[in-house]
Amino acid sequence: MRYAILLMGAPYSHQASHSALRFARALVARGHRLEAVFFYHDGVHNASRLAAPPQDEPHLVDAWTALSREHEVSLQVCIAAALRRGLLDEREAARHGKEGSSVAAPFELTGLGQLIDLGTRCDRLVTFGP
Amino acid sequence: MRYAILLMGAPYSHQASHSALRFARALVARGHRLEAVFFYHDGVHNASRLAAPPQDEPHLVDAWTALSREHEVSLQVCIAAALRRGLLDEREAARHGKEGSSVAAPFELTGLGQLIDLGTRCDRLVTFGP
Amino acid sequence: MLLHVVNRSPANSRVFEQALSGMGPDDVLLLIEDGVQGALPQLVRYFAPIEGRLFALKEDLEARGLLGRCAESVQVVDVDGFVTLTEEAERTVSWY
Amino acid sequence: MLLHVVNRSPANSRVFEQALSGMGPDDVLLLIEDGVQGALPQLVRYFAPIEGRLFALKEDLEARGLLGRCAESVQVVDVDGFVTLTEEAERTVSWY
Amino acid sequence: MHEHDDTLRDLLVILRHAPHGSSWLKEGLDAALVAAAFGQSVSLLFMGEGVTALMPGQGPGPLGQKGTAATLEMLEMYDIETLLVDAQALSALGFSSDELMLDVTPVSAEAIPEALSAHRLVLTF
Amino acid sequence: MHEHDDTLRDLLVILRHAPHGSSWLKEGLDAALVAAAFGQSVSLLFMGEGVTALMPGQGPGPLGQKGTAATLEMLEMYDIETLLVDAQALSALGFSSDELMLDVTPVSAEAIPEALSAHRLVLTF
Repeated sequence: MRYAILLMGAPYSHQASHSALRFARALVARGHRLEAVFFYHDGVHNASRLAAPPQDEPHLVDAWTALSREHEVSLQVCIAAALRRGLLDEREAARHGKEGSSVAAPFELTGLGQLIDLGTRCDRLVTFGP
Repeated sequence: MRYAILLMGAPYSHQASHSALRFARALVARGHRLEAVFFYHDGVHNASRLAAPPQDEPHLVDAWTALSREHEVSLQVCIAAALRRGLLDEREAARHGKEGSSVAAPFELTGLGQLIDLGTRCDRLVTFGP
Repeated sequence: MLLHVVNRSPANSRVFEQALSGMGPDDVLLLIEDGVQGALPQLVRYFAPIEGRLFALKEDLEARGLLGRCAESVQVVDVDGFVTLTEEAERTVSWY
Repeated sequence: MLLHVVNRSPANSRVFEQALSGMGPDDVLLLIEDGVQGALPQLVRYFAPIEGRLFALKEDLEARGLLGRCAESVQVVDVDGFVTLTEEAERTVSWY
Repeated sequence: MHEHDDTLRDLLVILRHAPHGSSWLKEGLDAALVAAAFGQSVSLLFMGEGVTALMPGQGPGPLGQKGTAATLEMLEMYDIETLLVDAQALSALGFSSDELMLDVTPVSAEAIPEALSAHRLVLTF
Repeated sequence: MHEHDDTLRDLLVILRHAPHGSSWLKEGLDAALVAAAFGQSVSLLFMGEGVTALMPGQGPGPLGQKGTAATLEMLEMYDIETLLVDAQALSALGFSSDELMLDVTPVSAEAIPEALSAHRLVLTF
């Protein structure tokens, strides 16, 4: 089946990100296709390339990146939720006159329409909240 | 009296930041001294210089900066809570091999010891949680 | 006397129970943010054990269209009154 | 059949009430994260209306030292079982 | 494959949070508006504290922010007309449906599962 | 000025969250450890779901992260020996204090306000 995940919990504050990653790994291992993870509400912080967790804790950004690379999972970040929370790619940083950016590939800033589209295209959408 | 505020809610997700700012303004207007605001848990996101809220919404980073300047309020961000959440100043960015930084003056990364010190030195500590 | 602050509604959360169990006989409780719902006549019964010692923040009631709907037993204070409560209380404990 | 997922403990939160009120007669409920506390014999009574349709996630029970302590009426599934439940259910609704 | 049962509506957005206290209500409404703008049939279900979103006479937040009342008034423009309200939550707060700022349909506890089953996608906020 | 009543202990940290589900427990414990390292007299009070922090036999989290059980075992090294547990929360979960991983003092509902009054600073997590 084709799955999508909606993640709304902040990493390092709630278990939501851990649960979503564990679920994602399990579903691809069972032969399903994970089309995308959509990050909304505080879930957008999962996309921060600046996160520097202690060495003995899981590095969530790296874990998402590996998942995306290994299984061609698109990582879509709600742009409206992201901008107000300080998650910018280079284009948005330039547009808002900020130096530097906090979101890097494979995460991509996108609109809420993508979430609706995923909900329509995929067989299953599973939400992980904080 | 000498006050300190402990803020643990994320901006743009919970009212905690708004409540804390309103309370801060009211207490200095009544002649009290606000020594510091300490940002912990998701409250550290209040220090993000990259936040780009829509024009018709309050800009919380600017509001904290103005409060700090007008009333000499120290803005202290728990470094351990900040690093894992992607809030870095230039020194920490260099130390962790990240390009760019997300925390700028007047916010300063500091240890939890500062919170304990504020709790001891100030007459009142008021917490705003999410 | 301690000031306790609750920012969640008793309709959704059990945090108010923790606040109540932490309150001594002279302590007072202030409802702020979504917590101001607790000042509604239908919900104020959860705070029966501290009748006369329950406050709600005026600005947060107003923003939610609830200012005229509080139970009579609730004392409405504005943010200056909030500051006064923190002055009077030896310390403030927040339940969120 | 819908799958409902709850990640908060009935000891602190009233979210489980919302989940229960959203459940049809064939729907099932999976407890994950802090929600697995609801599988304890003292708390499982909150889920009496859906007896036989209550699941709890094994890995989250284990991490909390609760695996051997579940009520007998609760069906323990691992994360593969979680995926299976989402396959079987027409859709999944999360309550957090 | 996804079942395309024509008797199903597209999206149910469940709103369980009060205005001003958090961004949940606003972010849930945004999702509903976007889906409607894409031509989907969208229903809203207000549950728990979410019913307070419908109180008349709401004002701006502590720093002057708008809140969500203005967004609710735009729902009709987006053809979002199915507004369900958990009758039990409403009476728990002491409100009646005719004093709310919009025309809503109170639903009994038994009808809530039906609402969930009648939509292809359910999002909770 | 701050009253420096010598009968007061310095800090009470109230822990109200379960392990693994969020960072609240860890961040509360970190505050307690830092205060103790600064020479302050620190007490902990486990309330609500926070009492599950004391369950024996906890394991790592979903991605292998440590959890908080190891931190709790270090409390004694930091001279944090006053561990209070809300007796009512404990019995609501069906646990007895003697099956917990540390020696704790169950406190009745009436004694909790006393604990709050007996400390110069109270932090809730």
